[in-house]
Amino acid sequence: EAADANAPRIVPFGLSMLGPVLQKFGSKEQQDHWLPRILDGTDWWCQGYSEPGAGSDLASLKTKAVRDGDHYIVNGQKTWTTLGQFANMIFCLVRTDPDAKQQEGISFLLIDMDTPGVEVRPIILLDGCHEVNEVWFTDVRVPVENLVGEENKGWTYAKYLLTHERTGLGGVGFSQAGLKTVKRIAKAANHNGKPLIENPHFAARVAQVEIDLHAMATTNLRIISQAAAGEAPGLEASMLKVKGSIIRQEINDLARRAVGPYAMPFASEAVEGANDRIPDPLDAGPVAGQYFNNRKLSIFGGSNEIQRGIIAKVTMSGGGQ
Amino acid sequence: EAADANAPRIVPFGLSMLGPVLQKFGSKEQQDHWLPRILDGTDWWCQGYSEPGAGSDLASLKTKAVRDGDHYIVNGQKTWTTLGQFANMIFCLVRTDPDAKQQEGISFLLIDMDTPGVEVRPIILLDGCHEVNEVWFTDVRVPVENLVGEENKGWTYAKYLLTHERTGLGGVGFSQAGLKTVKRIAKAANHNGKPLIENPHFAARVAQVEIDLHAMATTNLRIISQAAAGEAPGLEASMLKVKGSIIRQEINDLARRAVGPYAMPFASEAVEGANDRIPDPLDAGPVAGQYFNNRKLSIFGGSNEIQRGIIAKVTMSGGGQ
Amino acid sequence: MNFNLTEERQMLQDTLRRYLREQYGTARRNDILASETGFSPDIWTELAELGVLGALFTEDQGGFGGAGFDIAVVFEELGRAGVVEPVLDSALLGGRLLAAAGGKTELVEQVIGGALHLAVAHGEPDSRYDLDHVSTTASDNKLTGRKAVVMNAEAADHLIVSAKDGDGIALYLVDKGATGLDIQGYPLLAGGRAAEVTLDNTPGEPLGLTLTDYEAANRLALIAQCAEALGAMETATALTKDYLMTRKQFGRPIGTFQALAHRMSDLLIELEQARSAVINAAGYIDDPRADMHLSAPKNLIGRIGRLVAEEAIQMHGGIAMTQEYELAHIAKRIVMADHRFGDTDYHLERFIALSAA
Amino acid sequence: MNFNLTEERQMLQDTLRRYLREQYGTARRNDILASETGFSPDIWTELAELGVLGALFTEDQGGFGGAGFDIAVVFEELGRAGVVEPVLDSALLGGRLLAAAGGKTELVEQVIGGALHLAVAHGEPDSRYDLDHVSTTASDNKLTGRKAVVMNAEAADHLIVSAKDGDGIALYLVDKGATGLDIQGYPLLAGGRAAEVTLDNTPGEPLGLTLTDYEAANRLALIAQCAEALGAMETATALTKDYLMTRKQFGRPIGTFQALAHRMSDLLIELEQARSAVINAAGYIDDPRADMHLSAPKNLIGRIGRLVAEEAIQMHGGIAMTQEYELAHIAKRIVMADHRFGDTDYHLERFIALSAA
Repeated sequence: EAADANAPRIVPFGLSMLGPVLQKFGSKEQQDHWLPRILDGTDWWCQGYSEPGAGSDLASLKTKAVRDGDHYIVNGQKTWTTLGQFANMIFCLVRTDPDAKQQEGISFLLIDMDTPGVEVRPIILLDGCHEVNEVWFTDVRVPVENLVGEENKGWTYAKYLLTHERTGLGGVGFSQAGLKTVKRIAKAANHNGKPLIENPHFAARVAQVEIDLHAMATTNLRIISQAAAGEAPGLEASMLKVKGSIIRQEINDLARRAVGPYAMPFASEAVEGANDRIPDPLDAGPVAGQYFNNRKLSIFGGSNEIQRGIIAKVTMSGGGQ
Repeated sequence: EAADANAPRIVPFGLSMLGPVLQKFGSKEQQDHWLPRILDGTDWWCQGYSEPGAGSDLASLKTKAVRDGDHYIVNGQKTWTTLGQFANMIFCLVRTDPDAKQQEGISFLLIDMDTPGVEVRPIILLDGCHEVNEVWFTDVRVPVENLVGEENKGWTYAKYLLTHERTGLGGVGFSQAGLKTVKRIAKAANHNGKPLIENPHFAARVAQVEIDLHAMATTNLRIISQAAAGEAPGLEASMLKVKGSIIRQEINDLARRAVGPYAMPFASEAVEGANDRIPDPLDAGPVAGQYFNNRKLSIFGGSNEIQRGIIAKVTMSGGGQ
Repeated sequence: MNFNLTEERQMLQDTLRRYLREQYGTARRNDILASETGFSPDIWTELAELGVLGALFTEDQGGFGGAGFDIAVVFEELGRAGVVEPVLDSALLGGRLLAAAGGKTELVEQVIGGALHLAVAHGEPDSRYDLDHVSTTASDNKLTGRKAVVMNAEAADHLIVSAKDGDGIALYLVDKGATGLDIQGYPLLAGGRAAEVTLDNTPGEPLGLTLTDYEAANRLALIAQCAEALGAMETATALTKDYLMTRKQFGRPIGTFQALAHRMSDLLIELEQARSAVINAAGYIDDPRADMHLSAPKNLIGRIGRLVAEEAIQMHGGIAMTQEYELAHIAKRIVMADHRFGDTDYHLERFIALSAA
Repeated sequence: MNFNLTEERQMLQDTLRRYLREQYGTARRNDILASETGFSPDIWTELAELGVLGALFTEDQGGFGGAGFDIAVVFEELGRAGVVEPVLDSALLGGRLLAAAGGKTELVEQVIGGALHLAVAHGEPDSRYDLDHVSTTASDNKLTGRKAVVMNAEAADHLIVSAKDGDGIALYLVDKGATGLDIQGYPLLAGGRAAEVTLDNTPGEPLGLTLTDYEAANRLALIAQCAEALGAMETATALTKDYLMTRKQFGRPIGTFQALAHRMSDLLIELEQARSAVINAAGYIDDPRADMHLSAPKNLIGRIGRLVAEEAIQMHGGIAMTQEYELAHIAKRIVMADHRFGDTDYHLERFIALSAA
């Protein structure tokens, strides 16, 4: 089930995340230089948002960039950097004004990962995959022309990027592919001498999530048509992120259940080719690993709790805390 | 389904609520006078805790009692007084020290409802039943010997009483009776030409709540055996209140579903005898009315949110807000 | 699928919403609930004058709408205001069956004009939600049997009654005054009235309609019921949101407590799901797999409806338990919607069967 | 039913809990997870010396326990520490089957002493959770077939293998060195190792045990699996509680945010339900309706287990996603417990069937 395995080619960081920010806030030079390289795949971008101890609270970030002539000197640490081990570029939120209060004094920097002082350390996730990393910065010199927009205005660009990320994270396509896989497995799996898919309890689980997905796919289209009409997806994006993650995680849970005892073997790389290493006659792949791996969907990119807080804040004054 | 219809005889106020308080905090005279009358049914007690606008926040109550010689003069209003229209006595929380902060300065008074100045006004609940009331006090003179325990220490007695109320509100017996009814209805009801009970989706709902109830019945026994061993049920009582209400409400929901279209007719008194007035061949009684009526289980007597706050506070410091 | 209403539908929505906001407040509605008839003839006439009933019929039928989205727009607004007048049963279900019968142009005109009331007597005491379970018999156009929970039966000038005619099921038009027709009426928990209808050799006029025609009308009813529940859920969430922002506890608006704030957010998320479900219902009505695409929304709205009704009451606390508070009625409309045209489980099963097919 | 442990069981619990707290910390356990064998022979020997294995057998069998509550006490502690050593499969399931066979006193003694390892090869590639689905055949005590996900197969000195003998199912003792026996081992996601076992005309010694005997041993395994999951859930909730109290966000411990506080409370409520479920499982083991009373807890713990594992991870956030953090392993133990001896749905169905009977 490559569609749900976070295969490198579909990592949205460059195309769907940095792209829109450069188009809206980048300089003409930045757009001319970076956008083509994103499209032709010259650059592989990763994201430097989260920091240790900051959790979903991006505004409290500590990585600082100090202006030194025509460079910034960057020191600090980022974490949960997805597939950073493959990337050659990273876009980072850095603190350029230590005295400004929380969400101000943050800037948006583009950093070449081959610069001296950049170190990538792997984080092994609970399913055994090396998918995310820590990225350490020690006196990393970044040319000032890599600053996106104005200094200390990075938070604005970050928020804009996050709404786009969230829309992406509805993951309708992943869910549809995942559901297909679940049905394939459940047709092949035996349950009391019949195909599992004919078991009313399992069929009910599948049907309910399929019905949820039907509706969310329409919500998704509505938001896209709004976006097409120029409205920036805000509230709806948060809603889509929450519901989308719940649906995908439910589908991962169904796949795990469908496989039965063969969900137990350990596949060391959930990302690809694991099937060979699993003695599963259903050829389901590392479904249990994916179930655990995709718990991240409700945690990373602004946890579902953060999203619920945003929804409450926007709809009710001060409903966030 | 009288067991789940809050029939007067099972209202726990006198026996399981006031009784324990008098035994623990009442004077010898109060015990000798009131306890026998509770047991032989001479007195019908109702509860004067909640006040308009106070919600589950008992500590903010406003009804005040001012000492005047050997009497208290009581002024104020209570609400959600269950079956107050039948009661001749009410035990009340009243504020005796207006200057004390929230939970102090509250006293526990026993008030004869025939005293001049006591007025009972009905509240019709959403299922159309007259089950709860407002009780108004205007210059009501209450003899000081009706003060339970010490003046301004009422909050302690109230908390003690509430834990006992909650243990009662686990309602295992109600749930068991309710589940029996659900099964009876579902055996009689047709679904696609078969008894509804044989429908796997409905059977699954019934089985899951039955399994939950099996477990909660054991939790209930554990708490009772602790109480028998002298430990006051605190945390466990709150847990039982929350889980017990959820289970009872789920069972009410199942009964409503089981009846199908015949859940729609309106029975003007959910408390008794409604069956005659409903053209339901399943003889299910006012199940939809009970479904709505029992939403109160998670609201009155300290809402489930209050209970969750208590559980969090006790287990984590300051986890309540 | 178009997500923006056409100009006409937008106008219809605005007009109806404004009218109901001004004329159908809680007090007025509670008077109607307490009334003998269970609904207001004045409101009925005004709904007809506003063109609300006409919007439920195609131009060929003498109306100026009749598509899935017309029906959805009307019933979402009716649901928002908790309207108890029998628009669904008398005008939509009854009227569209008459229109399908053909040759009843005059009667349909009267329905659209608000002058004529209908009731559809199909379900029976033991049929529950099964559409093909009919024991009432017809011989020489004389009907005998019992019909269960027939909406609007007492007020109806004519009843449309289903009966076994040989091995098939056929629909008959029965006059209110027909011999052997007995109507035992009673009020409904969520407002309006229904009746147990017994027919004893009662004469009926064959409409030339079969179960297939009934199923077609039933699809329209499913759209309407889903949209009405959506409208009611919008009111329930709006009431709850306002309450959380105004009601104070421990010195703060209770909406500032994170637990309630997050639960409110979940309701808003599910409300969007319900809105999309209604769009799907209205949009797929002419699809070859329409039944599957109608079972999905009915199931989803059944699940979301319960959540919204229960959470709205819970987050309000005691006040929502009182009969005269707006939410009490709205919550009953939402939950009772699950008891019409097949409930959550019925449509889950149907969806499973149809999506496997 | 007694809710307070006997003095002996209290001692066993205290000893085992203290030992695991001191000897089975996260670091040590993660080393064991990464090891070739997938478990620690030293830990195994020490568990035997502590009498943990003996507690799983009755006095007649050479142990000093063996009742439902003895098993529950042991596995709750093993679950609390996330122990991956194959106590359930090698000692309890394998050992109790040998003991039931009779005439194997010496082997059982070695199991209790920690000197002998067993594996039970019953499930097959397409049997999923069905106990009576066996295609492996036996003729003249020669076994041929494939067994799926056989726990501890590589380390086992003997395998207990089920096979179709004519029309009945019988159990055989197979030596690790037997001809035609092939063992393809692999690690498991939640720790420990299993293997695909193929037998080709492999000699086995008939144990005189049938499917009925296997079902009896399977009941003990169900108690053990439920208790182990309970212990793991206790650790998951404890870790989460501590994390909520220490971790700060927006300048406050995140446990002071009401949404998380209330969700934590719900976990604690469900944990009490799970505790009661394990008491029921252990208490009803000799009841004529034991199977129904074992399906109930397995279903409940399957449901609660998923909730606890997912909520514990969610409330922790990113850190719980990292392999070396204690909760990651504990959560895997909880969720994977649902894949043994029948999952949530399997036991829901069995409960429905048995409670209707």
